[in-house]
Amino acid sequence: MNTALPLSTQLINLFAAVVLLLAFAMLAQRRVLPLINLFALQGLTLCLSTLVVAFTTGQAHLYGSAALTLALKAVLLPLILHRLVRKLQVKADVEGLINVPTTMLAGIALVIVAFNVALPISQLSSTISRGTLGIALASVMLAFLMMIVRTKAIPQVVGFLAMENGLFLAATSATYGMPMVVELGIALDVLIGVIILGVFFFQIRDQFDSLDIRHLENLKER
Amino acid sequence: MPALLPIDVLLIAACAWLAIGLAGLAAPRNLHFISKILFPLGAAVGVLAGLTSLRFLGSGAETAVLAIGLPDLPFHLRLDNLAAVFVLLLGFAAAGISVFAAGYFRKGEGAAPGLMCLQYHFFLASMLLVLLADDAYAFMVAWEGMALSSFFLVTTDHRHAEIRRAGYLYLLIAHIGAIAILLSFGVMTAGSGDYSFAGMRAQALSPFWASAAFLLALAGFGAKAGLLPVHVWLPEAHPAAPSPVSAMMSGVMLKTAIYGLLRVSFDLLGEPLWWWGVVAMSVGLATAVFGVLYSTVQSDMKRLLAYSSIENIGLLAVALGLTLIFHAYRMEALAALSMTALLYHCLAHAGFKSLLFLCTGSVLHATKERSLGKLGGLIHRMPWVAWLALAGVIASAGLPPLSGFVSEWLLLQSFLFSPGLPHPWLNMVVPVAAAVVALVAALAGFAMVKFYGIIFLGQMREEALKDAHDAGPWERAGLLWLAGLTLALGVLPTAVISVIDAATRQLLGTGLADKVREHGWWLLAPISPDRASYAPLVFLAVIAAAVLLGRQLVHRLYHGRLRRSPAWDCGYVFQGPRAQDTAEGFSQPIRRIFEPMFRMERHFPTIRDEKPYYSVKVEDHFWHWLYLPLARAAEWVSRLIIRLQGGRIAIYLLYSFLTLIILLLVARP
Amino acid sequence: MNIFGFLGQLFAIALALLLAPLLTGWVNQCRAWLQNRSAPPLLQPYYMLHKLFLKDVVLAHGASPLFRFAPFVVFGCMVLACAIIPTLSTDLPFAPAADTIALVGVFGLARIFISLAAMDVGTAFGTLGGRREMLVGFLAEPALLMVIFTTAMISQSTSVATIVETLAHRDFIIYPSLAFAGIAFTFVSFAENARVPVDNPATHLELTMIHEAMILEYSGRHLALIEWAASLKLYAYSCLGLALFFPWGIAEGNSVAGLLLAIPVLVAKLAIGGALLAVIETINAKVRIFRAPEFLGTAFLFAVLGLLVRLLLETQS
Amino acid sequence: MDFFTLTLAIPLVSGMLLAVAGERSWAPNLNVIASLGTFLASALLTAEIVAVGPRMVFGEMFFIDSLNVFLVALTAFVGLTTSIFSGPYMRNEREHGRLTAPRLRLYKSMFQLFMFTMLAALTTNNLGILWVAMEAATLTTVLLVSLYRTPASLEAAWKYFILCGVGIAQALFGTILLYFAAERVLGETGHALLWTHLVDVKGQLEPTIMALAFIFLLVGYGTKVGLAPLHNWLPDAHAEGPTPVSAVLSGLLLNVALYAILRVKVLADGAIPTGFAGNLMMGFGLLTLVVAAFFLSRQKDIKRMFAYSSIEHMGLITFAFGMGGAVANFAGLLHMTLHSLTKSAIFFAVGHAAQKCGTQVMEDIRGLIKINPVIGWGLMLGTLAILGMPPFGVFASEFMILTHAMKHHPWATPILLLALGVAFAAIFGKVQPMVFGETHVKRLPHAPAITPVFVHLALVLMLGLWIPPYLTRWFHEAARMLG
Repeated sequence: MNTALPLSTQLINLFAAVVLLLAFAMLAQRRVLPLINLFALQGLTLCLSTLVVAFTTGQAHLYGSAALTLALKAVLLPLILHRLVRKLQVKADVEGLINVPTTMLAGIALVIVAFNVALPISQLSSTISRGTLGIALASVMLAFLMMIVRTKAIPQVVGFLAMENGLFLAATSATYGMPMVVELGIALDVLIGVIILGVFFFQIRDQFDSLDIRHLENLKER
Repeated sequence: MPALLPIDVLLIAACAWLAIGLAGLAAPRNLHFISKILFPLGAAVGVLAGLTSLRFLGSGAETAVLAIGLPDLPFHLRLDNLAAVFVLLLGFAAAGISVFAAGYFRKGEGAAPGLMCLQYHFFLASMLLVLLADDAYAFMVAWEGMALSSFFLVTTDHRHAEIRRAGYLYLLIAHIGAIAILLSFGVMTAGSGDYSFAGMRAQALSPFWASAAFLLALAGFGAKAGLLPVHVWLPEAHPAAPSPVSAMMSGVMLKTAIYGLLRVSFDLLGEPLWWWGVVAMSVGLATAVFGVLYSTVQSDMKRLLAYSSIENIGLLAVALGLTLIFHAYRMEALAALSMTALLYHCLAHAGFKSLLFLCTGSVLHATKERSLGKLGGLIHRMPWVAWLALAGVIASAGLPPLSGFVSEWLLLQSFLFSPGLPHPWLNMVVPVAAAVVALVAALAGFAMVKFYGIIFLGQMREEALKDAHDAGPWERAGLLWLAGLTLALGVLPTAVISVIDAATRQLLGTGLADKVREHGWWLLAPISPDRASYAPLVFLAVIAAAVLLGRQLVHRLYHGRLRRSPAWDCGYVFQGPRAQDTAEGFSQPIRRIFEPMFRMERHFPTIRDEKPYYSVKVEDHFWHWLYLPLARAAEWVSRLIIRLQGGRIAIYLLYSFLTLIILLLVARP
Repeated sequence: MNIFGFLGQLFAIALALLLAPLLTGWVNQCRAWLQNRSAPPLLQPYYMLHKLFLKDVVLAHGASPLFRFAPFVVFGCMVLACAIIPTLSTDLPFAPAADTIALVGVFGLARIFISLAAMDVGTAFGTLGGRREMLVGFLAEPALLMVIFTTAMISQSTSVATIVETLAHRDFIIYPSLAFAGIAFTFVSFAENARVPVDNPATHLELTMIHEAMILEYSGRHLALIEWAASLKLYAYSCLGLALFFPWGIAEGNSVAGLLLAIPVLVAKLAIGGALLAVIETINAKVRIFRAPEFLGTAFLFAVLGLLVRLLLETQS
Repeated sequence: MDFFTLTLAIPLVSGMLLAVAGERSWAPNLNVIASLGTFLASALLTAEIVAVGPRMVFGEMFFIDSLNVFLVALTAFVGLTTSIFSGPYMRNEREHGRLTAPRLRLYKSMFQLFMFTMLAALTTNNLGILWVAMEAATLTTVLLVSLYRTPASLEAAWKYFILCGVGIAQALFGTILLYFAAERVLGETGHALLWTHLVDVKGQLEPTIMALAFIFLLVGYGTKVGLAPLHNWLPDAHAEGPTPVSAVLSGLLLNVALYAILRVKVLADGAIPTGFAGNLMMGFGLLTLVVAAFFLSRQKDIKRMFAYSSIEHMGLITFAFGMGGAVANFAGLLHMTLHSLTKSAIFFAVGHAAQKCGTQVMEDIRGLIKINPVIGWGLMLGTLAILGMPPFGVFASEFMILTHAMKHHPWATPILLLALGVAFAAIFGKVQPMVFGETHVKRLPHAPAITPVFVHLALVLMLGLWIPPYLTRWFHEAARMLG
């Protein structure tokens, strides 16, 4: 397409690209606290992107979504995670199962897959942000990959939450967001989920003296 | 009030059995009530069922539909002549066995008597329902109910690990067989969705699917009957079960499998193909030879009988195969002959095998011993059981003038016609199969001599046997009833054939009865007296006359003096019980001649042994050739598959991830 | 069944009872001659039976009623067998009672009883004899049945009388299958009658005995009956063989003339048969017990060959 | 107040009440009474629906139709029996010192909330809310799985949480795609996630998007159903959680997850007429069945084994629904019902057995029939029922599934046969020595509540011989709706 895109679309695409970039950054990040910060940054970008969409299309409930995203994903969850890290005295570095370059290569392959899968759908979409659906799917998959390769509990949870971010991006990009009641429900679930996870971290640390999930490999078939 | 139809009476009988069983559960510990009231009542119901089917035989089919079952498939019941023959068998055998059981169960043995009573009568009722069922669902429910109740009966004495193992093996094979039967029914519906037997009859299957249905049925029913190679449960389950249950299983339950095969191959499938008969016959021959060989080398009396049951089932399958071959070539008169042999053998085997199993029950009760190596000389202590067992032994060895011989005679007669088959291979090979049947019959004699001689004759191999007591009145009554049936089946073949002929006519369109009745009630001449004839009564009379006359003459002309002294034995000094052949010793010639057929572990004494001993253990090749490899293969696969559950969460996530990606890439609408 | 036929039947039985020991005596005599021994008198078996009947029965302590009952049953079985095998005439009222297959059954019944009786006292040799007898029995029976199948297929009947009528009184046809069957039958009858390659009627060497081992404990009239039954069995087998393979001379009806003619023919045939038996017994050695399966296996093979020859060559017409 | 509101309100309110006051002496009774109330309300609701037909509640937020009404009743019923069972069971656990009072409070409260989430998931008309309720069901049970706070239970709960969380995230993506597809047809009316509206326009939904959406939803909810190879959380969670939780997880949660898939399948089938969704489900079903069957043969832990058996049956049900058509759907629904009843009965019996013997290791459990014949027979009959032995009802549904497969997909029958045979050999071979044989074990402080086991088994038996006509009608209606 050679025709110049409107500014809003360009902005949205830019933010989407930033989200993807941040997803890669999280995949590569070895330390816990920067990882959480990256996550917060991703939430912020998401919020900005949603704001742009809301502003451009005039969908009122998207402002609500944006606010919710900001509050939950950029502020509340990172704060909780920070507190947890401090309280649990997690060691700073994060070990991966596979080394970072390999992970990145796999990530690139995933992006290609995601773009191709999303292509037929985004062509059907009429929203201004339709091009970002592929990016949303890619960031979901990258978050998934991150969950697979991380061996510590907290990064795994961050991956889980990043996945939620990708889903949110998908929702805004494809359909201008879900109905409000659903959004609220999802947000509530995520929040409760993180709280329960927090409880879990303490229980796990009490039992294993560590948050390394490689301790959690005893239940298996022999 | 309209008169009760036979099918109604039979339904009432089934309900009565269930009610009797439940009544037993109401007072589970009251042995007297259960054994002296409920079991005889059950026997009476059995007689009722037998008489009803006797009255019914020869009339047209009756049907009934019950209000239970699947929503679109209520239980269809149907009483026709084929079913009636087997109901007759069930009712009369059950009568004898129940009466015996009334005297058999004691306090403190295995499960609570009430529970036994429930399981036993549930077993009877489900067998009756198997015979009456007229749709796939009702049949399967009754069939599996039969398996289940007999499984619980087999594991009555579940404290022993080997009994539990036997029960497990039994139920497993029964269940897999049941699935095969279910699939066979599935094929026979041919996609019409009509699971009633009437619906299956209406289908015209292509030869491929008909063959599939037949083979599935052969496998499924064969698993229940104990055909090779799915026979392995049988020699385990029969010894494990209490004797009346073994008698019921061997005498009646195995026949329900034969019934099922007949129902499928002659009634539901329509026209058979000739090679089905060849398959059935080959399997049957292999089974018969295998069964009889293993029965001769057993040293546990109930295992011996169990293998002998396998042999008889093999013979039944041979008869089935022969009938199928004749029927496929539309030689209906000959098919009727071998079909009669088949049905006759079902009845005969039900009589004599139940009788023998019950006798082992009495022996077991009197001696607490199942191993042949520890029995002997019981004819002195248990004359009733011993003499009645002799009838069973002679019938089981297929000797005149008792029941087993009639069916074997009929079978051999039908074999004699096989050269007339229009197929160039069959007419050569099938007659030779008759030789195998003869070998089986002769070997059965060997096994039976061993069984009887070692248990009842000779010197007592253990001191404790001196305290053995004869069977009680209930047990005697049961044994007498079955021995009477065996005798009646032996000497009144014409009458019996007239009764069962209705079933033959139903399946083949022609029967033997008219021809048989032509020559008087005492002479059995299925084709013509010139061709072949057998008159067991004359036979018996001549022998009896010779015996009596001989005795009288000798006593009259000479004298009847008699005195006792120690045995001579060529002047051999040591004449203790251990000088006799052991059970293993008796079968040594068989083991030696048929060595490749057995898997033997032998230990020979050497000169350096401090305590020299000889031992031999005979095992089934099939375990090592078929079952263990199968079990190992399953274990190998499961060892492979459980790696899926390696405990590492990252790997689990990876599965999920890969599943998603693969589906996204591959799955297209 | 007319009275005349009945009388003829009784006569045949009586003849069998009389002739059977004589046949045994004749075989023994021939054998003695062939072996350069001085022969016992021809009537020796009768003296023997008489002597045994006179003697007291000495019964072992452990013997059960079955032990005393068995000799009579065995004897009765043999009488029945002799009654249904056509010796003089094919018109036997008892013949429909049992065809050839039933005849095999009769022999089986006798065998089972004598084996059980052998096991009854519970001695080492008794059980040994019992199991060996059953061993020989189960090997011989299929072969015998195959022989019978061959002849039955020729005559379309298993009734002995019909077989004889077909073979003797219709058009003379050469049946190659019968040659095979005949050889097989000879083998089988040697084994069944405790004759030399398989058993030795004269031996009392413990470990080689079969038949003798079984009857060690018998004495007096019981022994006499068993011996008599044994000669009857030999007689029955001989007559069966003659009836199946050399049926000529057996009367078809019950005319007195026919019967009178049949007796000398029968006696002559038996005499020749007995002499041949003695010859074969003399020129052969007794084989080890576990060679018996080979011997009888050969018999079975011949019988099956006979059957196949019958199916292949003789059913073309 | 209408029965529907009651059905949802009672567990929600009582759950909150128990969260604050769960340590009082009347708390266990409240748990039972609340469950009873829920069950009664749902039964009356059912009666009402039978009388007047499907209806909407709260605008179009909730709806009751022939498919979910019987699942609601079933859920409430199993919830009731489980709460009855858990009374003495939990008391025994407490006396053994394995649980403390605060944890019991957590248990009761979470149990009721779990019931609420499931009932909400079943009755909601909004596929988004369905997703929220499913996630909430995970959240309420995850703490129940780790109730014992043992290393193993924590590990199980962690895996449960992460795997189901990830799975459900994929389901959300699927839901978004579905919404996207729907919006193109229905416009931005806010009805685009309402199933009743979607089903009216299912033929117009874009097939490409629907295919992708269905894949995401199948993988997502399939994780909760326990389809192989997404099942890995299931045996761990079942084995390590308290037995009442295993019973409801196995008997109810799996059903609800499958229910969610079914709702979506109806839409996917409407959009893609090639049978795409059905084929996928059949594939997953067969794979699950086979994998679970082979897993079964190497189990040592009794609860783990029955967890795999649940996977196996879920595979079978998925296969049945995958085949589609009136008979297979009917059989699938029947099998769902029967599996719930039977499996929860088995878990009740297993719970008592394990408590009596003080172990879940099967080799150490012996002679149950001696210790307590009722438990022994309960376990034996339950096992036979779940293995598809007539006259128990599971056989009826397996009969229909097998014969239907024989008719329409004969290639699948050998696989089914193999799996069922292997499963039978494995389960029965392990249960038999536990029930029978000798033992020396002492009695428990509190008598077990064994009535639920036999009530369930009696129902299963009845359904094998006679299915009440109104139930048949329901199933038929639901099967027709599923297409």
